[in-house]
Amino acid sequence: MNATAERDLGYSRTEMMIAASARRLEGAKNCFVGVGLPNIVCNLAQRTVARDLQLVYESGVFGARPERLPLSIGDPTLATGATAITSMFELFAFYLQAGLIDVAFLGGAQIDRFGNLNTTVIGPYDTPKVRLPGSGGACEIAIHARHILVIMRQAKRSFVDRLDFRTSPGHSGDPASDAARGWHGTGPTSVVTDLGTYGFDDSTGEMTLMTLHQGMTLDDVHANMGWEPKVSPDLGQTLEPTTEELRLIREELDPTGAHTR
Amino acid sequence: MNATAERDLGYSRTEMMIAASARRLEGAKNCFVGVGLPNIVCNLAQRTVARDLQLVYESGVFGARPERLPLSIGDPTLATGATAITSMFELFAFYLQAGLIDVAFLGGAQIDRFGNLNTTVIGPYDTPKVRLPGSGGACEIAIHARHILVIMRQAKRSFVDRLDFRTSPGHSGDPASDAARGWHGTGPTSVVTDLGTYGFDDSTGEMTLMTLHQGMTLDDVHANMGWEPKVSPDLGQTLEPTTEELRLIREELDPTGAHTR
Amino acid sequence: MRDAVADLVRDGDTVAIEGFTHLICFAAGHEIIRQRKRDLTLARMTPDVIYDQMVAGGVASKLIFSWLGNPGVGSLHAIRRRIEDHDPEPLEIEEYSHFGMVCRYVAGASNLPFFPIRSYYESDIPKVNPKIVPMTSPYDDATEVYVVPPLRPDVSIVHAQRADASGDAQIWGLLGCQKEAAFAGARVIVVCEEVVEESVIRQDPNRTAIPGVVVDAVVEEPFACHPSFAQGYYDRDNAFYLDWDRIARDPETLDTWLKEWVFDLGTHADYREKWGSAHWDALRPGDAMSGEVDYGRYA
Amino acid sequence: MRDAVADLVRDGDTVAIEGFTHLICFAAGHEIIRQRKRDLTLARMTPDVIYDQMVAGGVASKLIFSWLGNPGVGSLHAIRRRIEDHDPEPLEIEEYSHFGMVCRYVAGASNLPFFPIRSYYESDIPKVNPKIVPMTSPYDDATEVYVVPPLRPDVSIVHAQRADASGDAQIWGLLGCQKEAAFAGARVIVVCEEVVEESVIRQDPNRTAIPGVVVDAVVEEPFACHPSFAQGYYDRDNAFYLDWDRIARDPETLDTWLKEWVFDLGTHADYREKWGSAHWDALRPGDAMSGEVDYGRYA
Repeated sequence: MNATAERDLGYSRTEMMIAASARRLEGAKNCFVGVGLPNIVCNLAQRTVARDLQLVYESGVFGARPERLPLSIGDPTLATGATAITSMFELFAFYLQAGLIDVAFLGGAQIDRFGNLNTTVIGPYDTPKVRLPGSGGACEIAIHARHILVIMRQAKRSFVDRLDFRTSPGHSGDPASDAARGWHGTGPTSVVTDLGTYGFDDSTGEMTLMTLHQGMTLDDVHANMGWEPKVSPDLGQTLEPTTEELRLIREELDPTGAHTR
Repeated sequence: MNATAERDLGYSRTEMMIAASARRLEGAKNCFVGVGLPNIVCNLAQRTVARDLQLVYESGVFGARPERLPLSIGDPTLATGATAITSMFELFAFYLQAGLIDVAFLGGAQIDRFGNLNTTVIGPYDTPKVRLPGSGGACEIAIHARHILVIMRQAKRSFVDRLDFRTSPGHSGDPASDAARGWHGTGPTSVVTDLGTYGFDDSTGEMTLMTLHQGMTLDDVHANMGWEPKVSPDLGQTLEPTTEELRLIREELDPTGAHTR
Repeated sequence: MRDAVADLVRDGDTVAIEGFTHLICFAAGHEIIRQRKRDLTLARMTPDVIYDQMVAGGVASKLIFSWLGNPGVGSLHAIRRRIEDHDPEPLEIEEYSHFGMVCRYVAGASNLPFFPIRSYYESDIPKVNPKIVPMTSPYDDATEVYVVPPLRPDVSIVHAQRADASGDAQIWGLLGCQKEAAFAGARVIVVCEEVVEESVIRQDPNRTAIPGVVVDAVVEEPFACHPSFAQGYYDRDNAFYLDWDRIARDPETLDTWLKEWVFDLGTHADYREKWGSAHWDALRPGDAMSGEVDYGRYA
Repeated sequence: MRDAVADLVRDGDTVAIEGFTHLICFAAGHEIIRQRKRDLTLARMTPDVIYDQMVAGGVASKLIFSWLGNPGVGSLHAIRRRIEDHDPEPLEIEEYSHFGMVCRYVAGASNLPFFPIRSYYESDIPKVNPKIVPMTSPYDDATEVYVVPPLRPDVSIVHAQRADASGDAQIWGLLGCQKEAAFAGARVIVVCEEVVEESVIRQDPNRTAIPGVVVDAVVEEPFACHPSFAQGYYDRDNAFYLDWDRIARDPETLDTWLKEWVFDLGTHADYREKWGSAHWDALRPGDAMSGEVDYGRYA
C-alpha cells in the first residue's frame, strides 16, 4: 500500500475504485450522477457495462451525452445533445421524488456503519471545525433513488462510529422499520473504497466487507475504520480493472489524470 | 327594447355590452381573458383603450397577439406570436395566484347582489335541473385577479336573490371582513349587462346601478332582477358605442356576427 | 394504437386523455370506444367533445373534471343527459377548479400526498367534494389554504407533435398539463404526429416535455387530435365542434354518428380517409417558424 | 448595470443571484461589491465563487443556501473563514437541501404559504433549521412530509441568453431555478447576453422563461456570467474556478484580486477589456443548432 505497490499493480487505487464502482451499474437504466468521481464512474459505465444508461444530473439534465468529461454537474457539454432538460423543480419532483431514478452515487466526509452520511460539518454545527458543502441534493437523493452507491476513500476519520451530523439517511439498523418508511429508496446498496467493496446486511442493515482489492488486507481495513467491521463469510477479492477500463479512464475520461492519479 | 328599437339605435344590445365592457379595461396592463364574449371585449380593448394590454389566457398564454378572433381560449392563433407560453400550473401559480393579473372577466348563469357567481348547477347539486360547466378557472380567478369585471345578460332567473351554488366568491357584504381575507383580488368591480352598468358599493359591497344604456329604464332593470336593486344617486347614461368600436366589432372581431348580433 | 389501447387500458381503469383544447387525442378515445372498454373513470380538466363521445359510447362510469363544456360552443349533451336525467344511466362526478385539477396532476407526478392551493375560499365546491380539504400553514401567518389529493391515472394518454421511438416527446404551443399528466400516469401512451429520429429530439432538449422513461407505448398517428388541433400541423375543425352540438343533442343521431365514424371504421387511418384529403388540406395553417438557437458544441 | 443595482439593490436586502452553474451573473455581483452594498442576505442554491467574492467584498451578513462549494474544485475559502473562524466577522447561515431551496422559490413565486416535500426524513438538517417543519397529510394515508416556507427575495437577479427591451427573457440549456427565482423576487433584474427585438421572442414563445411583467430592469451585458458560462455563447472558464481556490485561500491575495478585478474597474466592459479578446475567443464553443419548429400561422 505505497507508491511502489501501486506501480506494481499497474493501476492506481483510485482507478480500482472507479472500475469497481462502474461495474455496480450493470443493468441500470438510469443513474443520478454526482460531482467528482461519480462523474467519471458513470461515464465509464456508459462505455462498458451499461451502454443504455441514461445519465441524469441534478442540474436538470436527463439522458446526457457529454462529448467531454464534464467539469461539474452543470457543464454545458451535458446540455448539448441531451434527451431532455428540465427545471430543477421538475427534476427533483417529477423524476427523483417520483421514484424514477434507479441508482445514485453519494459520498461524504463521514459515513457510519449503516450508511448514514455527513456532508455538512466536522465538529459542532454552530462552532464547526470544518464547514463542508452541506446537502445539495444528497438528502433527498438518499431517500428516493432506488439504490445508493457510495464511493469514499477509507480512513478512520471518515468511517466513523458516530457522525458529527447526519445529512443523508442510510439504514436505521432495523430493516423492518426501514421497510415501513415507505420510501422509494432502499438505501445504500454498496460502498466502494480504496480498500475493498462493502454491501449491507439484509438482517441488520450493517455495512459488510464483501471483497478486498488486490494487495489489501483485513488489517488495512481495520486500520482505516472507526468501528469493528463486519466481514462476509465469503470474503473475496475485487476483480481488477481491465485493460479496456484503464484505457477509457486514462485516454478518454481523465486524460490529464486530475481525478484519477 | 325590441328588434325595432335595436335597429333604431344602430347597434345591438350585445354590441353595447361589448363596448361598455371594453372601456373598463382602460389603463389595464394585462387581462385574463375568458371564453366567449370576454374574448371579443378584450380584443376590442386592445384595439382601442388599452393598446398595450397583454392578453392572458388560462390555457397558458401570456401576451397573445391573435391574428384572428380566437374560437376558444385555446385557439392556436393565441400561441403563435405570443410573448410567453407556460404550463397551466405556472399560469395559475406564478401568474394568477401570485397576483400578477390586473383584470379578469367572469360571467355565470347566476349572480347575486354581492357578485358571487354560479357556473356549476341550476337546482340541487345532486339532482340538477341544469348541469352547467363548473368552475374552470373561475373560482381562483375570482380570488386572485386584482379586479373582476362581470358581463352577463340580465334576467330575473340569472340575477338572483340566492344562488343555487356558489362557484366563485364575490363580496361578503362586509367590506371589513373582505379586506381581512388577504386576497390579491378586490372582487367584482363592475357588472355590465344589456341594460346598464353596475358598480359595488364601498360600504356594503352591494351591486349598484351606475348607468343605464340608451333606451333602457329603471323599470327594465326591476323587471330583470331578482332583488330590489340599489341605484346610484348619480345614475347616468352609458356612453353609446362609437362608430369605430362598431366597425372593429363588425369588421374585425366578429365578421359573421356569431357572437354579437 | 389498437395494440397500445388493448395492452394498456383495462376495464375499470382511471384514464386521463389530456390536452387543453390543444393536442386532445381523439383517436385514442375512438379506439377505446371501439374496443368497448367498460367502467372507466375518465379524468380531464375539460371533458370536451372527446369525453362526450366516450360517455355516449358507454365506456365511462365516472368523470373527474374542472370544466364541462364544448369550448366556444356550449354544452356536452351526452354527459348532461347522464348527469341530469341518468339517461341511460347515472354518471358519477368529482369536480375541481382548473387549478385544483392541475395541482392534482402535479402532486401525482411528484409523489406528493397533497398539494396546497389558495382557492376554494367561500366557494361551495369543497362542500360537494370532500377530497378538497382546508389546511392551515404551520408558519406564523397561519394562512388558510385548501389541499387537493394526488391524481395518479392508471393510464395517461397524451399527444405530442413529435417523439422518438423511445417516447421522448416534444410539444410546442399550448402545453396544458400534458407533462404533469404523463408523469402522473402509472402507464403512459404517447401519440404523436410524427415519430422522428432521436437526433431531432437531442438537437433541442429544452423542447422535450416527456422523457421516454415514463412512456409505455409510442404511437404515430397523424391528425389524431382532430377535431382539436396540433400547433403548426392543423387547425381546430371548428365546424365539427359546432356540428357536435347538433349531433349530441339527439341520442339517436349520436348513435348513428358513433356507428359511422367509430364502430364501422377499423383504425384512425380509415377515419382520415373518410374525411378525405381536401378536409385535411383545408385545416393546414401557414408557416410561422420558431427560428433556431445555438446550444454550442462543447467537445 | 450600475443604475439597475443602484436603484434596485438596497442595504439590508435579501438578494438572490441565481443560476445553477449556468448563467450565474458575476457582473451583477461585482457591481454590488463595487457599490459597497451592506448587510445583505444572500440567497442561492450554490453560493459558488460569486458569493465567495461578495462575502469577501463585505456586502453580506447572512447566507441562505443548499450547497456551499466551488463546484468541481473544492471549498469557498472566504465563506469558510467567516463561518469557521468568524474572520473577519461571523456570517449567519440558513441551510436547506437543493429540493428545499427550489421549493422555497416555487412557493415564493406561487404565493404559497408553505411547500411540502418528501425530504429531510431522519436527517439532522431540520434540527438546525427550525423553518423546516414536519406536517402530516390530511388524507387517509397520513403521510409525513416536511414543509419549507416561501422565499421572496427583495431582489432577484437572473441572467438569460437573450431578452427584449421589456424584459421578456429566453433561456436554453440548464434552467436551474431562474424562472422560479425571478417570479419570487419583489424586484427583478434580468441581465442578458443580447437584447433582441420583441419579434425574436415572439417567434418562439415556448422558449420564454421570464415575462417582462415581473422585470424591473433589463441590462445587456455580454460575458456577464464569466467565469461561469452561457450555453451557446461561452464555456465555463475552469481555469479561473481552479485559480479561485488559490486566490481565496489567502485573504491578502483575495483583497488584491478584488481591488484589481472589481474595485479598480468601473464597469463590466472594463473587465472584458482587461481579460482581452483572446481570452473570450478561447471560450467560444462550436455550433450546435437547435433546428426550428413551425408554430403555424393562423390568420
